[in-house]
Amino acid sequence: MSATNDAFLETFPVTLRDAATNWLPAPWNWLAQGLIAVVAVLAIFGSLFAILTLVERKALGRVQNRPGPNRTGLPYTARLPWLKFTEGKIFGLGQPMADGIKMLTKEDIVPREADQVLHFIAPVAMLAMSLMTFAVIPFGRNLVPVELDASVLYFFAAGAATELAVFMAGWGSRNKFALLAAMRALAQLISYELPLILSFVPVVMIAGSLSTVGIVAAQSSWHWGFIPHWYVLTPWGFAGFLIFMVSALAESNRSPFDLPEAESELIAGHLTEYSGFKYALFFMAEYLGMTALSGMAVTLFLGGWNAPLPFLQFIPSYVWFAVKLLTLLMGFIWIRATLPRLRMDQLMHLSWKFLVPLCLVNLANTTVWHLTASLPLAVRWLLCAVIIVAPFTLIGRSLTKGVAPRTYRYAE
Amino acid sequence: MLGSGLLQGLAVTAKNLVGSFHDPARYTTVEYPEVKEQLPESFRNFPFLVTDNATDPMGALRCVACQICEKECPPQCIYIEKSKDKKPDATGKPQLYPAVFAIDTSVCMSCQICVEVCPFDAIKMDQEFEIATTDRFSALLLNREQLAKPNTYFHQIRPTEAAEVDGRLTAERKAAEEKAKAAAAAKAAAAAAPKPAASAVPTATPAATAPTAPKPAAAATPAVPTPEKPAP
Amino acid sequence: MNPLQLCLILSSLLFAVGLAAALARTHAILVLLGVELMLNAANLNFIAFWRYGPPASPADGIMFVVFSIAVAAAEAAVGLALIIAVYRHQKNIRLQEANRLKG
Amino acid sequence: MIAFAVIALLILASASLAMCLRNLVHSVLLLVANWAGIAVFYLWAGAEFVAFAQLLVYVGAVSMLSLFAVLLTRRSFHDLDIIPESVSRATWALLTAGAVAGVLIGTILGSPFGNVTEAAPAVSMRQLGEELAGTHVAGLLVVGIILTVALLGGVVIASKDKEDKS
Repeated sequence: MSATNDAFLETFPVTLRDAATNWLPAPWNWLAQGLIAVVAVLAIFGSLFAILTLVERKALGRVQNRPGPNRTGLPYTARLPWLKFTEGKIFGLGQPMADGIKMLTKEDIVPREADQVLHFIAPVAMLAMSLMTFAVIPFGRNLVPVELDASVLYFFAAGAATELAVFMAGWGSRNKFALLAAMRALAQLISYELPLILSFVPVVMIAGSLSTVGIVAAQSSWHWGFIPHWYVLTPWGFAGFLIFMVSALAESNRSPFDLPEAESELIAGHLTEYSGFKYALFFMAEYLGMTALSGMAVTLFLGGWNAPLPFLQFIPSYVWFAVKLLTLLMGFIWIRATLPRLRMDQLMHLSWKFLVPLCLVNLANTTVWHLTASLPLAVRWLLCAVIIVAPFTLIGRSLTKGVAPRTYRYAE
Repeated sequence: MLGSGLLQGLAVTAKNLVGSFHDPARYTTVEYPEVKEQLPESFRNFPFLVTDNATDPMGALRCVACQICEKECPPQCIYIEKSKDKKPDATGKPQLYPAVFAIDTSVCMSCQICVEVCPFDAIKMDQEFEIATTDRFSALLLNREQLAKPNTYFHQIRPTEAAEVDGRLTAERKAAEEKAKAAAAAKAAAAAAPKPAASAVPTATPAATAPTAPKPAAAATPAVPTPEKPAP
Repeated sequence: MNPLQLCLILSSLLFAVGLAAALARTHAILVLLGVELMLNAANLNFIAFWRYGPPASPADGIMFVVFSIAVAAAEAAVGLALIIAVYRHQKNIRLQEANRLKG
Repeated sequence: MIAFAVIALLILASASLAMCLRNLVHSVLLLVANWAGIAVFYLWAGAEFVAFAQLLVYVGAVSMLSLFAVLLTRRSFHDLDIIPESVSRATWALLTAGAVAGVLIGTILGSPFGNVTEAAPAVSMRQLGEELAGTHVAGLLVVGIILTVALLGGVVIASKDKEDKS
């Protein structure tokens, strides 16, 4: 590990930052480093958001037997010789830019009766809160914008504030549909906050740390040199990871939990009265929230920036983080392409009757894991797997009781 | 177990996603302006006028301005003015022709009734669908020159029906010629033997109008279009 | 004036604001929120003493506040549930009118 | 000290404004700002854990509770504009509060606090956790029970009575 610690590529971002700021006097130096971190996060995740919208539309298209957006090119690219074959379309890479220009130039409509201040603050607060969550994610070795002792707590404290933004959007619009949908959205966000937080408590317990850096460090070794110590590879970690991802789907209002926005059923939920740039801000906040939650899942369960195998450590840590993050984001898109939207009561049942009890069982499971440290790994693993799979099957069976494929008597 | 259905669904979409890159059956989209799908033969859009001579379309319109289509058109989008003079048609017989033939495509509902009632196979349904214009009044009112399209074009868009129509027309012409020949022969015979002439003349009269006579049967054919093979 | 005093003055002002709200307003929710403010002022004091006070066990002040926040959350939950119950009963939540013991 | 002044201003201004406004939703949202300001104060004082707990509990949970309560106890948008209180009541309340504040501030200024410790006490998260699950474990359990009871109590109180048909 120490061999890779000071490899050129590994330390390159930090070296670059230090080279840019070291000539400044002491307090300014620190401030400039912070600013650089902020700008880097904004630039990288802003462009990731742009690309993600395109990738999502393309992947959804592929799943539905169509190519997705592939026309919008960028000006002058047709003149580049190595891009000539695309005829200026470059596989629709210009689409995010076109979308952005469209959003920016659209009319920004504020209802006359709306609460002007709240209507304005809501999207800004939403985006600010989802950007703030990026501050504590370790993107690579030595690449964490702010190193806090309780950074996991910070992450979820900042994330909790998005609920307020949703409320402000719904109430500030002075539209009864927006308000009702905001209430539904809040009910969803609050219900899934609980399993979200309970699902990572085992990780905090086992790692013995509330700091993301500490949690990543706790996952940075290998059993017998090839099985990584990632928490997702333990029974409780796997269950926690699944629960975390399901809750993250719900928290970021993604399909199949996109009831708050449900374009086809409720106009657009709390976004009904938003247009133009403010809508774009909400959209961006949604994607950034999804990215941040995926980043957190990578950090908590998938070993953060650690390489999966020791001999792969020559690849810089931030590349590993990016690979894992993108995999999870693709998973989000894949799920969106597959699953239909839940009904409101199913949504609530899933959280309160399934995820929360499973989280509590998982907590007990983690203590079993912790207390049986003397047993051989396989025995321990099997024991914990049984402890979590049995309630999963039982609760799942009670949840799906009486549910069967529908039979149509008259529509033969 | 709970979740197995979800996994099955995820497998289906994953197969589609991966398959769309190598399996044409899973990637059925045709990228339209560059690639155009073969239209089914029975696809129809707006009517056009069949002309037998591609070099002189106005001279060889099959339309004789009988105005049946104008009368039958449910939304009344056809407007015809008869010519004052007569022109020889494809067989050389002098016929009236439409001095003005206009179809308002903004009104036309593509019902194909004009095609079905036309006794001369002069109006057929076109397959041209890229008809968007920037002017919704004059540009959508198609006149005679815009409507006239050669018979070869008809063969191109609907080979089956065109062949059938052509076959019928030649058969009718041949029959008419034979009838006319027979009538001429009968006349000659009648001239030779004046007595039975009285019985020969009534049979000759329908023979002269032979091209129109079997129309009721012919008109039924386009109404029941030949079953199309689905486009591959 | 040392920073401890400044913090204490801040918290007493906050306490006074909460008190004034709890006394002056008749809307039950605002009264409850005034009480919340007073609780928060007390928490501010704990932290101020933990930060600037004579050194004791390093985690004591924080422990106080953690427990206090937990209890405050319970208090808010029950209080707001009570307000909803009162509203269902008398169709408004003006405290002067909530003067009957019998339903 | 500048940071402290800004934080104090944020806390006091949002609190007093919240308590004066007519519009209840605005009041609650301003109070949320106030709670966030208090969290910032904790951060400034070096109590990270408490600051995040404050954010999670107050900004995340209590604010939502209050907003739901506000929305559940009104019948139209205009119900929110609550009727102004009588002048005498407000005057007396302000006088009382002012007196309390005066007494408190006077006492604070008059008390000898001696030297303050300049360095913030260093508490690691691990230490906190060990204290919480060691020395204070009884308190932790009691808080857990209180929270559970409060949850159940809240549900019972706020749920509709069976015979109440309205």
